[in-house]
Amino acid sequence: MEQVIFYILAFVAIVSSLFMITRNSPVHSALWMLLTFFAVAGIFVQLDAEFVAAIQVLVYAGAILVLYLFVVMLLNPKSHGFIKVPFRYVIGVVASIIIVFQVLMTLKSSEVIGKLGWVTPQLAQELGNVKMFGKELFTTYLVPFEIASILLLIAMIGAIVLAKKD
Amino acid sequence: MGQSIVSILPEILMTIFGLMLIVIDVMSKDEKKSGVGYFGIAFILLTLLASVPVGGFKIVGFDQMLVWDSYAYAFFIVFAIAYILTTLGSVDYLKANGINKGEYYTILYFSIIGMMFMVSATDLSVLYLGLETMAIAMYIMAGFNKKDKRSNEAGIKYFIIGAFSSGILLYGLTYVYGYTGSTKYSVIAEMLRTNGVENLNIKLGLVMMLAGFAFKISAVPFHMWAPDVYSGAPTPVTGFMTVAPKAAAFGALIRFVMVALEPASVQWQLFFSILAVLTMTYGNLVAIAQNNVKRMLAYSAISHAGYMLIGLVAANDLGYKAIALYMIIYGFMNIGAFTILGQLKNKGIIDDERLESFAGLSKKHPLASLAMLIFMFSLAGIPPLAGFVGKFYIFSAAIKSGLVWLAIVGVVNSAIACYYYMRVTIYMYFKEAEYDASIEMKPASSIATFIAVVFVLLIGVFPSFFINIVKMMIV
Amino acid sequence: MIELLILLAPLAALLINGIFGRLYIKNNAHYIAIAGVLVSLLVSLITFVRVMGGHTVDTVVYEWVLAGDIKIPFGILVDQLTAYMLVVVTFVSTMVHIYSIGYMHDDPGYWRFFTYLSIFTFSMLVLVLGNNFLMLFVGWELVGLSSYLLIGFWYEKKSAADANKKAFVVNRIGDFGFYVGLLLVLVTFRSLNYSDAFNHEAIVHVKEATFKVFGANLSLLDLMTFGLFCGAIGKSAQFPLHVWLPDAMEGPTPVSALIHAATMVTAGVYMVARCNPLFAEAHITSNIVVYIGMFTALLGATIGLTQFDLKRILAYSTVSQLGYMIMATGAGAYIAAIFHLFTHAFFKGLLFLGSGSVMHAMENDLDVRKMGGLKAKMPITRWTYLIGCMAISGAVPLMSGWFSKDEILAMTFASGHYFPWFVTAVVGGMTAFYMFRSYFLVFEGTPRDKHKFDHAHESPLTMTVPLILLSIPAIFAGLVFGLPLENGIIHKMLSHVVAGHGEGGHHLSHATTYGLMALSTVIGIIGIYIAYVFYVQKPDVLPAKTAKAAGPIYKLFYNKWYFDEIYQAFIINPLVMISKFLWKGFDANVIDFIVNAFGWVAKFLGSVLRHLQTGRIQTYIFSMVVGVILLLTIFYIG
Amino acid sequence: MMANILTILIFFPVLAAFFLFLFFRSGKATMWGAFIASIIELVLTMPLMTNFDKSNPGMQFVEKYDWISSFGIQYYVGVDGISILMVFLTTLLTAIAILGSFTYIQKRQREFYIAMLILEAAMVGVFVALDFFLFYILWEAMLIPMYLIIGVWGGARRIYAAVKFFLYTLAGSVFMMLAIIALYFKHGSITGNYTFDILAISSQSYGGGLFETLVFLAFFVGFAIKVPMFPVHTWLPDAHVEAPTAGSVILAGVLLKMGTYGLLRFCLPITPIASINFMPFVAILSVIAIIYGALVAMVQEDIKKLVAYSSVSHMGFVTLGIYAFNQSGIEGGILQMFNHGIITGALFLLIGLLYERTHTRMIADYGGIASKVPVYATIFLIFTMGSIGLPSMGGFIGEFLVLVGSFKAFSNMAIIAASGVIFAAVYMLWMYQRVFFQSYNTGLHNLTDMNVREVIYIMPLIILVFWTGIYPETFTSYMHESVKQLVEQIQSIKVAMN
Amino acid sequence: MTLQHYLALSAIIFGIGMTGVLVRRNLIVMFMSLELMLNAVNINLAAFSKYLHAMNGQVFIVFVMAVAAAEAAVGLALIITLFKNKETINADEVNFFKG
Repeated sequence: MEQVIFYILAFVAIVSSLFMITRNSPVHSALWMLLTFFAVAGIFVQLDAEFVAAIQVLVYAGAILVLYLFVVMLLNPKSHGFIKVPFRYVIGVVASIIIVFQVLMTLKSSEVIGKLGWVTPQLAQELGNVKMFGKELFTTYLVPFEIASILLLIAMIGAIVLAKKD
Repeated sequence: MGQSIVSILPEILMTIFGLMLIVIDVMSKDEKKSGVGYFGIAFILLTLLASVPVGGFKIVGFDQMLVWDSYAYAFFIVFAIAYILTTLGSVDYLKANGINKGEYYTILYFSIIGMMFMVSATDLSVLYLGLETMAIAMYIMAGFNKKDKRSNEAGIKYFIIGAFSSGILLYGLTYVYGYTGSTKYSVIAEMLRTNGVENLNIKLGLVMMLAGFAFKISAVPFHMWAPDVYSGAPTPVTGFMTVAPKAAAFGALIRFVMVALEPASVQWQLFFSILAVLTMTYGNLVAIAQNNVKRMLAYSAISHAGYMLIGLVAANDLGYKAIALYMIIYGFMNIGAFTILGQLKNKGIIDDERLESFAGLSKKHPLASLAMLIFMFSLAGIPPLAGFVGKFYIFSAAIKSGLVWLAIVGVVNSAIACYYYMRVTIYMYFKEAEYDASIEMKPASSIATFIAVVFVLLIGVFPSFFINIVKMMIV
Repeated sequence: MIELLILLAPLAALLINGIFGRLYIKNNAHYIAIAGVLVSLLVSLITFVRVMGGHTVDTVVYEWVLAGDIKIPFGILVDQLTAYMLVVVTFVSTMVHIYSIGYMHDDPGYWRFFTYLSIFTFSMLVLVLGNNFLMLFVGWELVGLSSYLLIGFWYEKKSAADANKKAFVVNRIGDFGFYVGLLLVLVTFRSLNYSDAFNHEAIVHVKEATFKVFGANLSLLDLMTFGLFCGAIGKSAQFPLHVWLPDAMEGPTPVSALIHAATMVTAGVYMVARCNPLFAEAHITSNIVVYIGMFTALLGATIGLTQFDLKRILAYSTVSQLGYMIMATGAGAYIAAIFHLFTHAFFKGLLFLGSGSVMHAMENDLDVRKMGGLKAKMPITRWTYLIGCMAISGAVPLMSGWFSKDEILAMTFASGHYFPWFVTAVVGGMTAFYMFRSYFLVFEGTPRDKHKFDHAHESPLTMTVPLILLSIPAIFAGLVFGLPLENGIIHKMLSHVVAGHGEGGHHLSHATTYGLMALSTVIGIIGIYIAYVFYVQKPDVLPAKTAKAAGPIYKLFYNKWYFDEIYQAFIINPLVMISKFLWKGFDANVIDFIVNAFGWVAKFLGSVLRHLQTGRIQTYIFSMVVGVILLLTIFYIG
Repeated sequence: MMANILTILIFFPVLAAFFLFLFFRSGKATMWGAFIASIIELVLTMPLMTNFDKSNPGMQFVEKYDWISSFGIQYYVGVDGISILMVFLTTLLTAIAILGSFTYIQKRQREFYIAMLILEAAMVGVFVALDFFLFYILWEAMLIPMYLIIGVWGGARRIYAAVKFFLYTLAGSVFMMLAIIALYFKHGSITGNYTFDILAISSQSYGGGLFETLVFLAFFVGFAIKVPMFPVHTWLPDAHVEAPTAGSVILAGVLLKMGTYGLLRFCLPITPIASINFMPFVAILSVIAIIYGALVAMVQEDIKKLVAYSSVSHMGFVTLGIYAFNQSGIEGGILQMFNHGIITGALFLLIGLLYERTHTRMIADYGGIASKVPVYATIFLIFTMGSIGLPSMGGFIGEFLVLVGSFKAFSNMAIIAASGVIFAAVYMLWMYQRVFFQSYNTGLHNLTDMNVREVIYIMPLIILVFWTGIYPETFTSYMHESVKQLVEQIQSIKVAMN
Repeated sequence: MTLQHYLALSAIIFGIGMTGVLVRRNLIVMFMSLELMLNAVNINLAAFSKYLHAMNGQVFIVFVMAVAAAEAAVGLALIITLFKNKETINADEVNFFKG
């Protein structure tokens, strides 16, 4: 049963992302991207990372996508479609395929060797994903959390400076 | 826990000062915006003094998340130098180009915090986030001059290619994390030592991550963005961008490579030696073909990244000390040169940074052209000046670890490099003035140039003080 | 140590004239110069007398060149040979100095001329007085310099400028051989002093040694002596390098008299005589020397026959007489050579000064065809010139030339060189012929150029007195020093210098000596008679007829055997072509091409790579992707 | 004062230059200031020469202070028999060059004289440096002022000449840097103490293997370019022709000697085995240089280029002497270096005088000027004869000792080299004839004879040229002991080798 | 479901994202493809986190999202300034700098 769900989600994710990059108008590709985000959220749930799935929907689908749509509406640019020159189009695709193939080559030998972490199945039931997530985030990964906040601060200042009309 | 706080004390201080800067910026009136810059300099000097590491100690914080030691401190000095000189250099530039905003200095300031995290990171997450903070700040700085379409193009190009490369870096990071089971350098190193390095997984992760880093230090196959971004960005920003982010990238890379990937040293030495040769040769050759001085200095920045890679490939302690020293010296030389370039106004028809606008400058502005001459010959690595000490250190590291062939390539390249550095002096001293180009050295930028010249001469003749700073570094 | 004074006097004169000449001394420079020469003449005579009494000097003035094991002093050696040379040099030099007062009377460079004369005298004395090979070489080159200066005295004339350069370069070629010989001496005897080089055991010890040069194993002594002899060829204008002497006539006549007759050219002979211990052992070189001497004598005489310029005739006669002396040294008759040098200096100096006064009279026109019948107008010059001709022809017994030349012929015959003896005997006849030809054409017969003849007048006293003074030794030198035959005063004195075996080697019975003498005298008289017939009885017919009859041979002799043209075609032109090729071809095209190529290649690569930077974002990202792909493949395989 | 005379000699010109830069505004004032400074420097070398102990082969007036202790780099200076003449030559020629360019340099006089003083400091420094790092810094630091002098005040093609000079020398010396670093580490690994001290490094033998050959080649390339030896000499004619008079005097008088000084101080003691192995190679190159230089000089149309090629030929003698590895060869080489400095320096000064008046260097434009300028002609003749190697002048003694030395080592080479004497006479006299003799070329107008100032600054050179010819012992006495020590060191290794 | 499946899926999505960046001329679509690549990375992180029985993978995802958000903000701000100057968001017209 679990495999069926995975294959459906995988299929949806791949097809929607393919449609996303091939649509002429940016609005359509934005909507297809929304579908991809939902598919990915589903996969997160399947990997029992529920909190992250929720964040995915909230942040990606909610915030970033809306921002894109907002900018697309603001600029309503003429759609340009694909690059005219077929040659650059083809080598672009071929290069990505090669990269994907090289990554897939590592699959045969990629079983997890590292020392397993502290998350045991019964601990997961008992604490629940979100509490474990909070425990990890605010103990070991406290410093990156602070850096992320500085990062967002800079992004804010920058966006204002660049976008504001003066 | 107490010890961990001390380990990020400098960063905390910087953040507090950063926030104060934002407040000052809001309060200051439009024409006194440069005050923000001067405050920034004061704050950074304060942090510099407050966090002096006594006797090369090592404070490991947050269960090996990051570490504050003389290594990180040395790079912090480089960032401080870059910040101070750029701020001084850009006060007049911003007024001249009508973009006299306080945020310029604030964002610059915050980018240094990102760099500090990068350099002191011993965990992949801190590394990645520090890297991204710096990157975001640099995207903004590159595109800062909204009205000038060149700065716009620089911003866009830097953003897209930067985001793409951080995507690749991240993808590699996941495989390194996945294969070793943890994001901590020490654990990664332990895993690599026990399980060996031949696994395809780790190779993929390693290549992808190092590719991401190679983008940051503009090594050749990943350098394409650098010339356009450096030529497009406002000149003081370019000066900053060629020094600070590159130093941070090298600092983080050295720590990551020497600590985390220490067992896989054969792999990454091969990786970087290929890159080093390509970067040096490409940077120098194309720089010869340029006749715009700013673009030429952009390519020279790429070639200098190549020289520093030699230090990295040497993979001994002398190597990374040499890189740190090289960065300090490079900071002075390069920002000094860009400050002067920034002040160049050309009433003639052509855009102001072409070689021809330098013609006959030594008659009108003897001091400015003397300073430019010193910077050019120091960049070329001619002895009495600091550039030579840097190169000398780097080549000693290479020869100490037996990489004589690489040293020879480096030496030949620095000989080729002399040609295009000399061309600037040819136009300045030997040719008659064609266009009425002029350099009005305003007080702030002349102080910056003066400091840079003094230090370039000082390090050239009495390098021992600066070598001692670098000597205590241990990764 | 009064001998040092001989050197210092001309040096002092040279410095005073040189430094103060232009501004202060100007036209009375001759007082200082003559004073200098007179002092050295007197001291030379004193030393000659003391040397006759057996007092020789070999002292070191100071250590000149010091380098590790090499110590070369600046030293003075005065022995019998030096004494003779001193007398010859100083006496003839004084005569020329006095003569020049008149000759150079109204010349703007008057003081410069006397400075150069003092330079020459000083350098010749250094050459003669030196006690080691290096001093000899120093004098050798300085004499070359002074001949350069003096030949090119009237430098406005292109021919004079070419002549002095030619003289210096040709001398330098000879000096190159001398240099190699010198180095060989230094390497074998570990010192350049005459005392070390000529002690008998050292030479015997080295007799068999060979020296590897460019792969060939030549006998050391022969190589060494041949090297030294090359120097002599250059300086004494022997066969291959004789071309410079006739051109040297461009200089003022006193110069030709002093340098190119009496003293400098004889330096080669002096050197060979001084190194007689070495040359005696080196048989191959001695043979070469004989044959070169013989051929030069023949060459000089044959060309001399056909010339019409009075000074050229005398120049070629000098070449021929030098050939005699060199042949004598080759045949081992060193004393005969020096004796001939001794006498030749006087009568050849006399002849040249005579021609100078003729030139003076004929407003510097030397073409013999325009002269004639001057005996009426210039009696002293005529008589002194006649004495000179008689002395040189060797046909008039008891004259100095007769003694010395016949002794050379006798010695050559005695030492078994029959063919050279025969050739030089014939050449003796030719010498007599062309000398008297010049006498008859100039002084006898009817004046051919009325206008010039009227202006001709006897030269002033300052010019005629030296002529008279010189004619005295020209007559009596042979008698005083030559009698009795083969062991006169000069023989006894010089036998100390010549290494032991001297004349003893090949003694001739008295009968053959007298027979040979008679034969050469007869040949000389025949030569004079033919000249008389040619140029007095039928001056207009015979010379032209024989010239036409001789045809190609005459043209060969007249054009100086085409040596100048040969050298120009086969040595100078190719050399210039090669160096032009080397400069334009190699230097500019090859090396500079490579050097510029580096710069060009870098620029080209730069401009090519520059186009990779297309400016489009996609290309940049694409290059990153390709970079990642390549590195992945390397790592997957590696 | 005597203890640190060398430091004074190095830093006095720099301080003077700095002082002039700050306080002297007008060109004229800087000119006289620079001249006085160079005279003081010359006077300062006198005590150095007189107090020099000729019997001690080792280094004298040694000063050693720590400079970069972490790397074992010291400020270590000292002078011995080999380098003392060169120091004197530098200070003498700079003083004369400065005096000589009073009328020659018209534009931007201030910068010119400051560059000259800095150049002088760097040159003196190179000859007395005993620490590799200090030596290399001064060796390359010298390039900048020289580059500027050629570039700013040079002739028509000055830019090409300046660039070619700079890059040519730099390409050579860049490999030298690697050799220095490699030596530093090798010496450190053998003896344990990491230092750049030249004497320590040269006292250590490096086994003659590939390492030593590579180090030797690196040094040799760097110095051969500077000498310049045959294949790498093409920068010299361009640099000489385009440089102003003072520039060519210093270039010919001192800069060329650094190459040969380098061979003596570095190649021979540090890599003796490789030097011995390469002896025939270098000898052949030197002989080619002699003949090639002379031949090419013969067909030059430009006087300065002719003298430049003659320098190639003279320096060929020096390298031949040095690589004869015997006392007379090396001493001849050093003396020839000294003489060449004086004679060629004087020749360039004289040509400069001519150029100042007629603004042309082409031989064809001249003819028969001896009648117009007799004093100039006589002095020019003296130095022409000196350059040919006429006895009673220094050139002859130098050449003689070199030929004696090389004759002992390789007789065939010496014979060919001796033939160079002929070509020397040919090209010099041919030039002299076409310029000074023959009929007066009416094209020349304001030809005036030498004035008093010009005679004054030529006079020391005339005195020296005769002094070295008549009594060379005053100069060769300095070097006997040092050269003997060097020769013994090499001979012992040579004996050990075979 | 084994780890390989998830890695394969993320690789494919990463490939598609890369193609999008390389191929599309519209800057905004390129941005979206960048976001897509970051999503692929997140899948990877989640997968490793699950099979390593550790939470640090998931924490990292959140950080990646924060970075993505920041990038989006700055990126779009840059696009707006570009649009104001050149009235175009076509990647090929952004080529003032060449050579």
